[in-house]
Amino acid sequence: MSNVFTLLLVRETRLMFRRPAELVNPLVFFSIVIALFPLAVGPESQLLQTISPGLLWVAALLAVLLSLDGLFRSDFEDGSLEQWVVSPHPLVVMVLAKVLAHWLYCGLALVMLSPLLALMLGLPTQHIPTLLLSLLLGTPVLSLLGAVGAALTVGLKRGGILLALLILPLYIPVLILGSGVIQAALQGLPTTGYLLWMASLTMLTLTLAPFAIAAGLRISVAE
Amino acid sequence: MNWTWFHKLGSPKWFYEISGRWLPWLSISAALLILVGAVMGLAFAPPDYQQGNSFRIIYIHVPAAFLAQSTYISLAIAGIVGLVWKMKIADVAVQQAAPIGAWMTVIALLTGAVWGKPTWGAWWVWDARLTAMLILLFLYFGIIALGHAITNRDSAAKACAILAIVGVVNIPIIKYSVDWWNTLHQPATFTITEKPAMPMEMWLPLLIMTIGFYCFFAAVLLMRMRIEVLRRESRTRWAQAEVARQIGRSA
Amino acid sequence: MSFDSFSEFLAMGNHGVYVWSSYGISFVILLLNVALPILARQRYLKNEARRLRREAQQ
Amino acid sequence: MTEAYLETVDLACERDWRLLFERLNVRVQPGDMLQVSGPNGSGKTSLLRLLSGLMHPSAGDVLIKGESIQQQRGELARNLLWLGHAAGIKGLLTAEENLSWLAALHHGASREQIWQALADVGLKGFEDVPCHTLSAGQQRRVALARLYLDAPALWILDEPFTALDKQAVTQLERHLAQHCEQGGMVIFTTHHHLQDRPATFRELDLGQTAL
Repeated sequence: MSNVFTLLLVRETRLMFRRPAELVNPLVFFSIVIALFPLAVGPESQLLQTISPGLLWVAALLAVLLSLDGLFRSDFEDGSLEQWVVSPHPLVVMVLAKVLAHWLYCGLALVMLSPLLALMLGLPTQHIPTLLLSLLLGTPVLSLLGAVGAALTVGLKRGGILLALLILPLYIPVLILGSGVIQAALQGLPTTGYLLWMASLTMLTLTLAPFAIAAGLRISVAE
Repeated sequence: MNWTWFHKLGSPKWFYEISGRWLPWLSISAALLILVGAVMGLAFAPPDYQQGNSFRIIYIHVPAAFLAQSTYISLAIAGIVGLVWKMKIADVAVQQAAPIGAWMTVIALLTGAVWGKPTWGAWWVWDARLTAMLILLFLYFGIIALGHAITNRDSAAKACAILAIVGVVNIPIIKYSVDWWNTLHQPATFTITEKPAMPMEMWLPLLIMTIGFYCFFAAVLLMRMRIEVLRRESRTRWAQAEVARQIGRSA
Repeated sequence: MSFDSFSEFLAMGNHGVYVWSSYGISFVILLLNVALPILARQRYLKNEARRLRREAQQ
Repeated sequence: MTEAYLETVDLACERDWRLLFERLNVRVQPGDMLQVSGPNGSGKTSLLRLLSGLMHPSAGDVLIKGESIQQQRGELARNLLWLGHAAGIKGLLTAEENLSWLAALHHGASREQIWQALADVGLKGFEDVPCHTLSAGQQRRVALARLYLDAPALWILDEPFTALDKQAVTQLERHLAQHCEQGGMVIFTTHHHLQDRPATFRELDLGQTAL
């Protein structure tokens, strides 16, 4: 069982690194969206600093969302999903490996890039750890919840916009908590409590979402 | 406990018959309750000491908001019933209840906005309750859009059920986070619907309206479900006979 | 009765526009919710009648 | 009559408001080979997907060892090898990587076994070539190489002969027949006329049972 988990993780890693362009795309998108805002609202450093937490979070969220459409699509089209569903191994475990791979190569990569962009927006250096922590706790939720939507829409021809419609409302709590934590830090308020809230949200999603993803995949495969 | 009624309820034919008997009663009580509630609320309830007469909007806003939320929860419950017990009627209910819930959310949002104008001086204020309502509307849109996008009706019902369940788990989290967000950004504004103890003349119309809205929901849901059941069962003899009877009556 | 005259009732103490418009919008939406299924039913029955006629001709 | 391994009871399948077939009763016992035939759109693929538990019947049931497929998911999964239209081959992975993952979904296979299976389907020397550079027929062979590994008993194959050349078709026919002679079961669809038929061969024509 755990064997299948690691094997799938290895397989996903191989696939990712044989298409390095797709690995970079969300990161480039993330940077471009961030760069758009100073261009749109003006380079005033005070304003940029105030909106930087929200900006970073919205951009990260959109970058994850964009990468999610392809999460199960190729596996659906080439018949891999059918093989997973009929195999004797639990689908939940495979789903978990798949989402973990997505998070490692999309979510975690975004987290690593975020300090650079935060500094460009003028977020004070002492708040970078809070930013990192909030993204680190929040991006797994983005991957997991997004995978539920991706699983439900994988069989549809134009699933992309629908996926956004399904998932974005569900992203609201993590967006509020994630950017709110950084804003609280900027206002000099304590953040530990909210980070703990985020951690419990992540744990809750981690325990429940895989079952919803697996059920969604079964439905999409049966379609 | 005797479970036969539960399985009987799953039979489309039985549902069609029994719902036909309930429908007139539900419709009449919905119409009466809403009418009486509206008249009492508009004409007989005393004006609010702070907001004056604009508070009378509460008699639509609150029942609609209530119904909007409980409809979403009932979507998830019907979804679980459909997924676990494979009950076809529950599948039908999930997809037919969603648009009604969305309309109720629209009513709550519109009346909230109109109410906001005399109260806060703006049509839209990012108040915690209104924001949570707006998110609820988006959740409804998601379910409706997913149901329309999937052509296979069994898959569509199951997919909507899963989305509704995920959404229902999310609702308390959304509520909590929106409340927190509100205090973080604009501490302690007073919310329109939070009232100190209301006198009886004030809350009685509210109670009547709320029950009326629930009856209304039940009646409209049954109407919608009956059409869908006829459509889905169009291969069975009873549905064909029923359609023939209806055509004969309208001709 | 909390109003002395009908004109006062309509005015709602300067809040008439808001109260009456929100009641109006809401009732329109409620009626729409009743009308939609009725129309859908008639459309379905009409389609079925047409189909039955077509099949009878064959 | 002995108990069938796999059996359908009044099975019906409806797709997009269209009834493909109904009241279908089929029994498959160890050693059986069943060819499902019929015109396009008669529900061949749907039937195979119903039998492998990928789809749910509109009415009726599929029984595994006399019990509903819903209760027998584990039993079926352990004994089923399913090859769909798309067989789960990733173009970016090599033949060996593809095969070892697909094998791991069941019992797993050693490197030697995988190389042997690839040699059996005539892909010796292509083990470490990314599959997207292979021809359609060769890709099909990678998928079919699973049948040469330590495979489960029940094979459900959707159009296994597509894109194969004459020699490969003959070889696959022989292999399927052998599997049945050893007590395995094969259910498959094809438009191709089978030359090598075991004694237990049967054909189910959905074109006739359909409405």
